[in-house]
Amino acid sequence: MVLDFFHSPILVIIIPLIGGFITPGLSLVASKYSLTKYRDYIVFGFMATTFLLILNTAIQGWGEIYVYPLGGWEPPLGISVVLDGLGVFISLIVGSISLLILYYSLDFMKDKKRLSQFYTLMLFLIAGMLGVSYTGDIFNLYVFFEIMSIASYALIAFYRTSDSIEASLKYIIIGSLGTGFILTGIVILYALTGTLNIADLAVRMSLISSEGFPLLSLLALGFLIVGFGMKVGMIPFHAWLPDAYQGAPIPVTTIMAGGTGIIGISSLLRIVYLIYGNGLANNLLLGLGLLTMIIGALLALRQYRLKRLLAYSSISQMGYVLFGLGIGNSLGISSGLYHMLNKAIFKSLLFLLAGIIITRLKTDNMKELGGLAKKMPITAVFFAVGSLALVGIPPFNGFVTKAGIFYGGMQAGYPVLSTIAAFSATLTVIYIIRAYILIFLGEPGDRVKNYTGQNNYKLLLPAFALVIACIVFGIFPGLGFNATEAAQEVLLNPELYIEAVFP
Amino acid sequence: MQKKLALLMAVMVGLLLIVGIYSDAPSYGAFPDRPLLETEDNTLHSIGLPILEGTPQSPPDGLGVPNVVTGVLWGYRAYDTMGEATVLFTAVVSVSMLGSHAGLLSICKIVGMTAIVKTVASLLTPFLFLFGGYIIFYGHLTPGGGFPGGVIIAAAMVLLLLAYGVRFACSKIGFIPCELGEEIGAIMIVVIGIGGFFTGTYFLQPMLYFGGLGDLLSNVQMILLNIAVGLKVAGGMLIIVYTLISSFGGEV
Amino acid sequence: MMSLNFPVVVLLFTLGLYCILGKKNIIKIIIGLSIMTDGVHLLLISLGYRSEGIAPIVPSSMLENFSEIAGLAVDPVPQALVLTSIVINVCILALALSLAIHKFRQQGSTNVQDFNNLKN
Amino acid sequence: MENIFLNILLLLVFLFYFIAVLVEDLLYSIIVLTAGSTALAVIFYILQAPDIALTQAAVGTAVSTVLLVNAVNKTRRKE
Repeated sequence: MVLDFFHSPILVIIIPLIGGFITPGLSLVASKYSLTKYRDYIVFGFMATTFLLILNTAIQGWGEIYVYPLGGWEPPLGISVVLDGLGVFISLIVGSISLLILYYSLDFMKDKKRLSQFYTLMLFLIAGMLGVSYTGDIFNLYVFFEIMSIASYALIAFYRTSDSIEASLKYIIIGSLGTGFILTGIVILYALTGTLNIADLAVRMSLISSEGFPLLSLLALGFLIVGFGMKVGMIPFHAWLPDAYQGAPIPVTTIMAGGTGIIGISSLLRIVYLIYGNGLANNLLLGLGLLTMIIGALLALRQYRLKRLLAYSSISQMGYVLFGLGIGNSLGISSGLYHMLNKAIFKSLLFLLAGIIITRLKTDNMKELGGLAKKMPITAVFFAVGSLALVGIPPFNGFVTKAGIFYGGMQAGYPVLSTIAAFSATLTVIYIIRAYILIFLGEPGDRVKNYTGQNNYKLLLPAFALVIACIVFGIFPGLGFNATEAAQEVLLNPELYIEAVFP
Repeated sequence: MQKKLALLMAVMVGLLLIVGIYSDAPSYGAFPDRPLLETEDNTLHSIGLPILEGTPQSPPDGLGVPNVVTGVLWGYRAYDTMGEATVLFTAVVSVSMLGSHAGLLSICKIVGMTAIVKTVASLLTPFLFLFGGYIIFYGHLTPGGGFPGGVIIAAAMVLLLLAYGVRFACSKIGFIPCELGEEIGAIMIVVIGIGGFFTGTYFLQPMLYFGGLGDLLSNVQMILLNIAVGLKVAGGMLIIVYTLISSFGGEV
Repeated sequence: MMSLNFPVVVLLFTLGLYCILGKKNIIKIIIGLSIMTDGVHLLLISLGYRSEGIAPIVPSSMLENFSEIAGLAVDPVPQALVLTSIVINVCILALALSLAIHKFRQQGSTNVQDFNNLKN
Repeated sequence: MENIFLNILLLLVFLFYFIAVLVEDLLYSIIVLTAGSTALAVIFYILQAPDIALTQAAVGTAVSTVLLVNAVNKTRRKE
């Protein structure tokens, strides 16, 4: 069944929004007649519809750039939804991860209180992410970014324990400072060019910068990089990220690791490459990426809390993505984009498994765990697959992209930096093997000895899907490179984007 | 130490900003011109200029409303405004998630103010309601619109709340009407947007236009959208205020 | 006479940034956020100003020849942007304050340096 | 003439906000902040943005103040 393509880009954003709007009322009715189970299924149905629409849009609009002017106002005046390769790629990642996580939380969250707010905010978070990835207007990007951010601030505090409130408070301060910086950058861009459409900005910025970029435009770039850097947890601004990941419920942690971080980087990417062109910010991204990957890995080495370790590892993997994108040649960019996909897959897998371990054993302190491999064999195997993918061992998916980033760096003439990046991969090996030994091998702790429990296959199903994805993308790396081709083309040739918006 | 470092960083950012603004930004008061964009064969201006020209024209060239800001909000950038309404909805849901309101209202102390304040507040409130309603309905003709109108209505209730205490205010307009108003407003915006699929071509396309620049009923869609966002904002702001005051064992 | 818009904008931005980075009281930090965004709003409105301009609303005396408004009025786009941004900031303010109250009730402190439970 | 008035208001806004940051008592700080907010609304009106002036007046003086005072009430008054 193929739906009419014409409206589907906007429906992708509208449907989760409608879902979010009606969920509070729906759950009021549902709790009156004690039918809350069906409320959860309806929410999942909204997400499934959204996912189908994303697939439909991706299949039909593959390789093209599709412009949907909202309200019928032509691009420079009104807001338009622009579906380019990058947007489609990001929305596919975000959509599939969100679908799996909502399925996971149907079972994971079922005994919790305040579920109506949880699902409402979850749908808004997803709508915000999709809105950011599809938009063609820079202020609209800010608005949807805020929807996403506010939903995630609240979701982190969902348990209302001291830890999660603290994490949320830290995130709301740093995140609001970041979005304030993004807003300032956007305002400065409007001051310089008098427009908000991304394609129009690119045209006008190329006119302005014909004799070198003026100081104010560089300042705007600085504000935007710092702002988005605060939101994705680049190294000097990373303080909130481990806390937030530790304090949040597992589905939220997973969606933040697999979704919002990617959205932050892709928005930064779109702005840097489309508006400022390839080459201006590359060295900055390269440096920040290198710093992020090494310091993230070093900090991960001394963690004993599983969620915190995975959070630092997430920062470190973000560094690889930034490094690959900063290289600036086609191999580097496509490997960086592909690494985003891979990071989303294996990080989500590891977090989902961490969630299973934490709910069963009621702790995520690795000193108290140990010898879990006998008690939870399936989880152990899946975790091994995730760890191997994270490290980059050939049959799994991390290898291709790390190698691609390394060779891309060599090609572009950064042999020293690439070697340092490869060295930091060994740090990854150390911390993940240490974690695996502490959790699954060795002497079982008291909690593990006393543990008796059954596997919950409903929780393992999404993890299984992600394991399959790890193996498939590892054995057929061409799949991923095909998917990133359109995105990489748009980033390297902004003319394509501009021509599509202004025919 | 931390304060000095913070001051240093803030001052550095400020210095960069002021140097940048004075060297490259258009000077104060020179609106349509963008100095950096003016070359021999280019006369690019801010997009505000074509919007100013277009908005008072009747559809499909413009929106047919005299208030250009409302025109931008509900015409050219209606999608942004929908996003803004969603931000408010998200915040309301978040705040009510953090403080559970339902059971706590009963333990709030009834603390009012003096009789003078009560009298003034009860006299002022109806006028504020009327003013808010006027601002919502005439939002496309005169300054204002759904958002300021909604906030003014919420502020009127806040005045009542401050004078008589939160339980009195809740007995006048409680949580349920606020939540209903919010939901109805939000869904109305989306439904009007989807209506654009059928009457026009695109989402949020203007429709329901009956001519006559400056007439109250010229652009009915805009009135509906203003009412929707007014309901939503009034309801949402009241829920936020009620929840923050009544939960966490509070008193006002 | 020179107009002080841009210097005051930068001063407000600096003040807000200093307040966020340097102060330790959580409510002061939240106040700093609102000061910083107020500065950005003032910058936006100042950018759209036209000397001797009128508000971007067609006055009733000009309804017949409304096309003249384009030569007279100030920029409407920044005003719409500021309206959106004000709402967003109120939302962040409300959420941040409710989190701060919650944290105070759990820990009895409004100093951000005491908020360090989440270390290993 | 209008320009001088505008400049005085701008300086006033900065002064109010500066005091709001400096003062140790949070309740005073919020009251001064509200005064600055009101002055900012007047500035918006002078800069020909009546819509923003209305919104800033309603939000800055009513809603944010109530929220902030409520928060201070429930936490600590001194910084």
